[in-house]
Amino acid sequence: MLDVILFTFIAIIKISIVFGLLLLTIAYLIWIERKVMAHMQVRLGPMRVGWHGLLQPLADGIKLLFKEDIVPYKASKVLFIMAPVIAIVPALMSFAVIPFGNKITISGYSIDMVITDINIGILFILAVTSVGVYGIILAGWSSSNKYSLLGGLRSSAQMISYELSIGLSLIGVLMITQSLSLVDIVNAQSKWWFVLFQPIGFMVYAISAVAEVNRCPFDLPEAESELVAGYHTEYSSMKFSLFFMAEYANILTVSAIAVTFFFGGWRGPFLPPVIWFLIKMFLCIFFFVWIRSTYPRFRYDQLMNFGWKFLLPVALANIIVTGLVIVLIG
Amino acid sequence: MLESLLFIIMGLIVITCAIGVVFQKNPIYSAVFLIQTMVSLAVLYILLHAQFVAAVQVMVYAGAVMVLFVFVIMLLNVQRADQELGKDRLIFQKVSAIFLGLLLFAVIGIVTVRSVLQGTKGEYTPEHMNEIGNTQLVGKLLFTDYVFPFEIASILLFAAIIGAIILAKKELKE
Amino acid sequence: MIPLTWYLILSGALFTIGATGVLIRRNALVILMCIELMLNAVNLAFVTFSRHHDSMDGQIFVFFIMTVAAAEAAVGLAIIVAVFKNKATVNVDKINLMKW
Amino acid sequence: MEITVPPFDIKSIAPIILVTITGIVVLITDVFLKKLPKETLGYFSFLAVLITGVIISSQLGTTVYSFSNTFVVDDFSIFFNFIFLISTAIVILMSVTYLRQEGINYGEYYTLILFATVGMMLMAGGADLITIFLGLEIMSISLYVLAGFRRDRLDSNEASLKYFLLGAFSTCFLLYGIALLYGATGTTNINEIGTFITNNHAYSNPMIIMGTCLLIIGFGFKTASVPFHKWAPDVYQGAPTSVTAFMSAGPKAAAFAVFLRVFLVSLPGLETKWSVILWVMSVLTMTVGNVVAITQTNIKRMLAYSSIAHAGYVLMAIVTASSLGTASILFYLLVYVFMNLGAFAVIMVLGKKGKENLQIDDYSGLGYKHPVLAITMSIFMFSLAGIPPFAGFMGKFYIFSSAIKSGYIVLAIIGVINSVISVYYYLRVTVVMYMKQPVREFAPLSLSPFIILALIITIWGTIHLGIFPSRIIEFAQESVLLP
Repeated sequence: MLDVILFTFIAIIKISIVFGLLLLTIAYLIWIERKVMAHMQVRLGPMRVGWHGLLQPLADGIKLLFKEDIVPYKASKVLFIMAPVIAIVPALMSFAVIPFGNKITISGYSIDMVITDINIGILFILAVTSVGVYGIILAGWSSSNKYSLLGGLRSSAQMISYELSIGLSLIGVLMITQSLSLVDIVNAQSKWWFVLFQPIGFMVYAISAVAEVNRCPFDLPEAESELVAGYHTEYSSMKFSLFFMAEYANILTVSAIAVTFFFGGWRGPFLPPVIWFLIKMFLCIFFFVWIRSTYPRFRYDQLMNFGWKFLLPVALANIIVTGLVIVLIG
Repeated sequence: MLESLLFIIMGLIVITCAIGVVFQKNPIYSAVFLIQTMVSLAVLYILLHAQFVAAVQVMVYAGAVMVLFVFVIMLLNVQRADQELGKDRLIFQKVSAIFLGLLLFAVIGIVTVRSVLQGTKGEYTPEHMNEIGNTQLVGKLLFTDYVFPFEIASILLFAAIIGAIILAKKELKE
Repeated sequence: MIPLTWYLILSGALFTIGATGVLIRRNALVILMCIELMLNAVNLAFVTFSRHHDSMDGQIFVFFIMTVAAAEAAVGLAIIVAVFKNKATVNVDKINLMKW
Repeated sequence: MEITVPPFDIKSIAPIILVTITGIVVLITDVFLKKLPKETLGYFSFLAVLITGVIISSQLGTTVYSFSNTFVVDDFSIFFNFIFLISTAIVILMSVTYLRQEGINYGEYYTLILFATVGMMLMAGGADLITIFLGLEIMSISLYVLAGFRRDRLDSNEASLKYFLLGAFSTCFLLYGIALLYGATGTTNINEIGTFITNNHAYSNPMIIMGTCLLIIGFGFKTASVPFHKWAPDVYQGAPTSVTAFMSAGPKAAAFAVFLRVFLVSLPGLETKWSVILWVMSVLTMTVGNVVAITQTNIKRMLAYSSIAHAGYVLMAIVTASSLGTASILFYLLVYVFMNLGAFAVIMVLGKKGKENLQIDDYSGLGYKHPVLAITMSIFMFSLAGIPPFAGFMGKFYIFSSAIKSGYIVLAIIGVINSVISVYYYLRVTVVMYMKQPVREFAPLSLSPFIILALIITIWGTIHLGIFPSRIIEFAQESVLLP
C-alpha cells in the first residue's frame, strides 16, 4: 500500500516539475528566439523589461491575459473554444515518455528521470502529436474566415505529409535498437550517437521536423503576406497565447526527440545528465531560430513536392540501406 | 477497481460520442465526435493489453483517416442547402431504422451473453506478452505467419491510391 | 478485472449505432463515418477475443482492418468528391438518376 | 525472441505475382511512354493473362498449403482461377475499343482490372479468413473505382457511390461475422475453424450461428442475392458497359468461390442451419430476379436482374452441399462467363460515343440490318434462357439434377418454373430484333479485331460447352472441394 502511495506521489511530483518547467521554458523560448534573431540581424531585441528584457515573457503573458477575448459572431463557438485546447494538450502530453536523465536514488528509492517508460514510447509520441493537427484545422474552420480556413487546410496538409517522413526517418534508429522505448534508445547510445549511423535519417528528420512544427522556411500556414496570420487570425487573448504555446511546445518536443534519437539523450561527460539534455535541446532550438532568420519561405507546391517526391523516397531508401547493412553485419 | 472505473467512463464516452456522430446535423461535428470515439477506444485497447493496436488506432484512424474526412468536409464546404430534406418522408424510415438497430443490438447482446466463450487458449498471455513486448510480437507475426496477407495489403493500398487519384484528379489527359 | 462480455456488449452497441446511422442519415460523408464506426466496433470485438484466447491473431486482423479502412476511406472520399463535382451535393437522396 | 522466417513458396503464388507485376508495369509504361497507343497496354495485359493461364495449368493436380496455411493451391482454386482469367481476358479484349470510344482511355483501367483479378484469385485461394478478406477488399476497391471510371458522367458517379456505400456497409457485417467466428473458435484459419466445430460439437453455439448469418449477409451482398441485391441494377446500369460485363462475370464467381469454400470447409457441421436460410434466399433470388427482369426496358438493367436470377440458381446448388452440386456450380459459372460476356460484347458493338443504344427497343430490326450480329445475340439470349443445345442449358440441367439427387425436389421445381419465366424476357430481345421494323440506322458498328475475337471466343464457349460438356464436367468434378 505504501508503495502505491509513494509511486503516485512521485508520479505527481514528476509530472508537476516537468509541466512547470515546460511552461517556463516555453515562455523563455520566445525571449530566446527574439534575442537570438535580434543579434543575428545586429539588433538588440527586448531590453526594457528587466535585465536584457528577461522579464519580457512575463510582461507579454500578463498583457495577453488581460486582453479582450473576442469570439467572432459567425464562429461555431464550441469548436472555436476547443481548438486551442486540442492544439496544446497533445503538445504537452508527448513529454510524458521522454527521459531527461539517468536513474537517481533518493534515500534508497530509485526514481527514473522520465514520467513513464512505456514500451511503445515513440509510437505514443507519434500518435499524440498526430492528434494535434486537429487544433489547427478546427481553429481554421470554426473561425468562419477564409484566411483562417486556408491556413488550417494548408497546415494540416503539410503536417500530414511530413509526419510520414518523420515516422520513417526514425525507423532506422528503431531497427538498430529493436525497441520503441525511449529509455532503451538512449541506453543503446552509450558508445556512439546514432547520428553517426543514421546521418541520412537525421537529415530527413531535421527537415521534416521543421516542417512539422510549421516553422520558417515551412511556415506557410501563417504566411503573413498571403493569409494574414493563418489559422489563428481570429484568435485573441489567452486563446491566441495557447496556440503560441502549442507551437513552442512542439518545437521542444521535436528537439527532445532529436536529442533522444540521434544525440545520445542525456548522456555526456562531467556534467549531470539533465544539464546535458538541456544543453543539447537548446542547441537544437538555436538551430531552429538560426534557420528562421536565414531562409526565405517555400512556395506551397514546392513544399508538397519536396515532401512527397524527395524526403519520402530518401527516408524509404534509408530504411532499406539500414536493413541491408544490419543483415550484412549480422 | 481503477480498471473498471476507467472502462465505465470510457465506455460511456464511446457510446455518447457514437450517438453524437449519428445525430449531429453538421458533418464536422460528427467528425469531431468520431475522433473522440476513436481516441477513447484506444484507451480500451490499452486496458485489453493491446498497446500497439491502441497506438495505431490513434495514429491511423484519428491521425490520418479522420484528418482526410475533415479535409474533405472543409473542401466541399457542404452548407445548409444540402441539409437533409424531406423530413416527413423520412420519419417512418428513421423510426424503423432505429427499431431495426435496437433489434440487432438485442440479438448481439443475447448472443454474447448466452455464448460460453470456449476455444483453444493461445500462448500469448498478458504476462508472456509483456515479456516480449506487444509491438515486437505483432511485428514478428506480420513477418512470419502473416507475411502473405501483409504483402497483399500493399496491393490493396496501391489499388486504393490509384483509384483515389483517378477519381479525384482535376484533369486527365488522353 | 472487467468481464470480457462487457467489452463485447460495448462493441455490439457501437456496431448497432453505426448501422442505424447508415440507415437514417442521408449525407454520404456521415454515412461513411458511420461505416467507420462499425469497423471500429469490429476492431473492439477482435481485440477482446484476442485477449480472451490469449492469441495474437485478432490483433493482427485489426491491423489489416485498419489498413482496409484507410484504403476504403480514401477511395470513398474520392468518389464523394467526384460526385460533388458533378452534382454539387452529397445527399444520397438527391443522387437518384437511377432508381435505388 | 526467435524469428524463423517461413519458407517462401513462390511457385504457388506465381500467377498472382505475375498478374500484379503486369498491373504495375502497365501503370508505369502508361506514365513514361506517353506516345504509346493505349491499345498496346490492353494487348500486353491480355498476353500476360494468357501466360498466367499457362502457369496455372501447370499447377493442376496439386494441393499445396503455403505461407503458414494462409494460401492454398488446389484444383478448386485452379478451376476458379481459370474462370477469372478467361473473364478478364475477354473483358480486356472488349474494352480496348470501348474505352477509346468513351474517352476514358487511361492505362489505369487495365491496372485496376488486373488488380481486381488478383483479388479474385486471392479469394479463391484463401485458406485463412484474413487472406479472403483482403482479396475481397482488393477486388471491391478496384471495382468501386472502375464503376466510377467515367468521372464526368453522373450515372457513373452515382453507380460508384452506391456500390461503395453499400459494399462498405456489407463488409462491416462480414467482418463482424468473422470476428464472432474467431471469438467462438480462436482461429481465423478456415480448416481449423471446421476442425474445431466438429471436435467440440459446437453446432449450437449461438456465436457461431450468428457469425454464420452475418457471413451470409456479407457474401450475399457480393453475389447480389435477394434481399441484398438492391445495388446491382443501379450499379450495372451506371457503370461503363465493359466494367458491368466484368462485374457480372469474375467477381460474382469469386464471391461464390468464397461462399463455397467457407461454408463447405469451415461450417459443414452447421449445414442443417444454413441450408434453410440459403434455400429461402435461393427461391427469393430466382423469383425476384426473373420477375423484375420482365419489366425492364434498359438492356443493361435487364441483364443485371438476369444475373441476380442466375445467382439464385447457383445458390440452389450450394444448398445441396454435395460434390455434384459443387461441380455443377463450377461448370455453371464457367458457362455463365461465356454467355454473359458475349451478350455484353454485342451491346458494346452496337453502342456509339454519346449514344449507347441501351434500350431494348433500340435493337428493333437488327435482324435485317446486321443478321450475323443478331444471330450472335440470339445465341447468347437462348443460352441464358437455358434452351438447348447451348451451354446455358447444360449448366442449368446439372444444377437442377444435383438438387433433385440431393432431395430438394421443391427447389428444383421452383427453379424450372423460374427458368420458364426467364425465357420470356430473353426471347423478347430476339423478337424485337427480328419482328420489329428498324427505327434507325445502326451503322457504323464499333467493330475492331479485338472485340471480334472476344465474340468468337464467347460464341465458341457457349456452343462448345453446350454440345461437348463432358470434359469440362469431369474437370469440374475433380475440382470439387469436398473430401
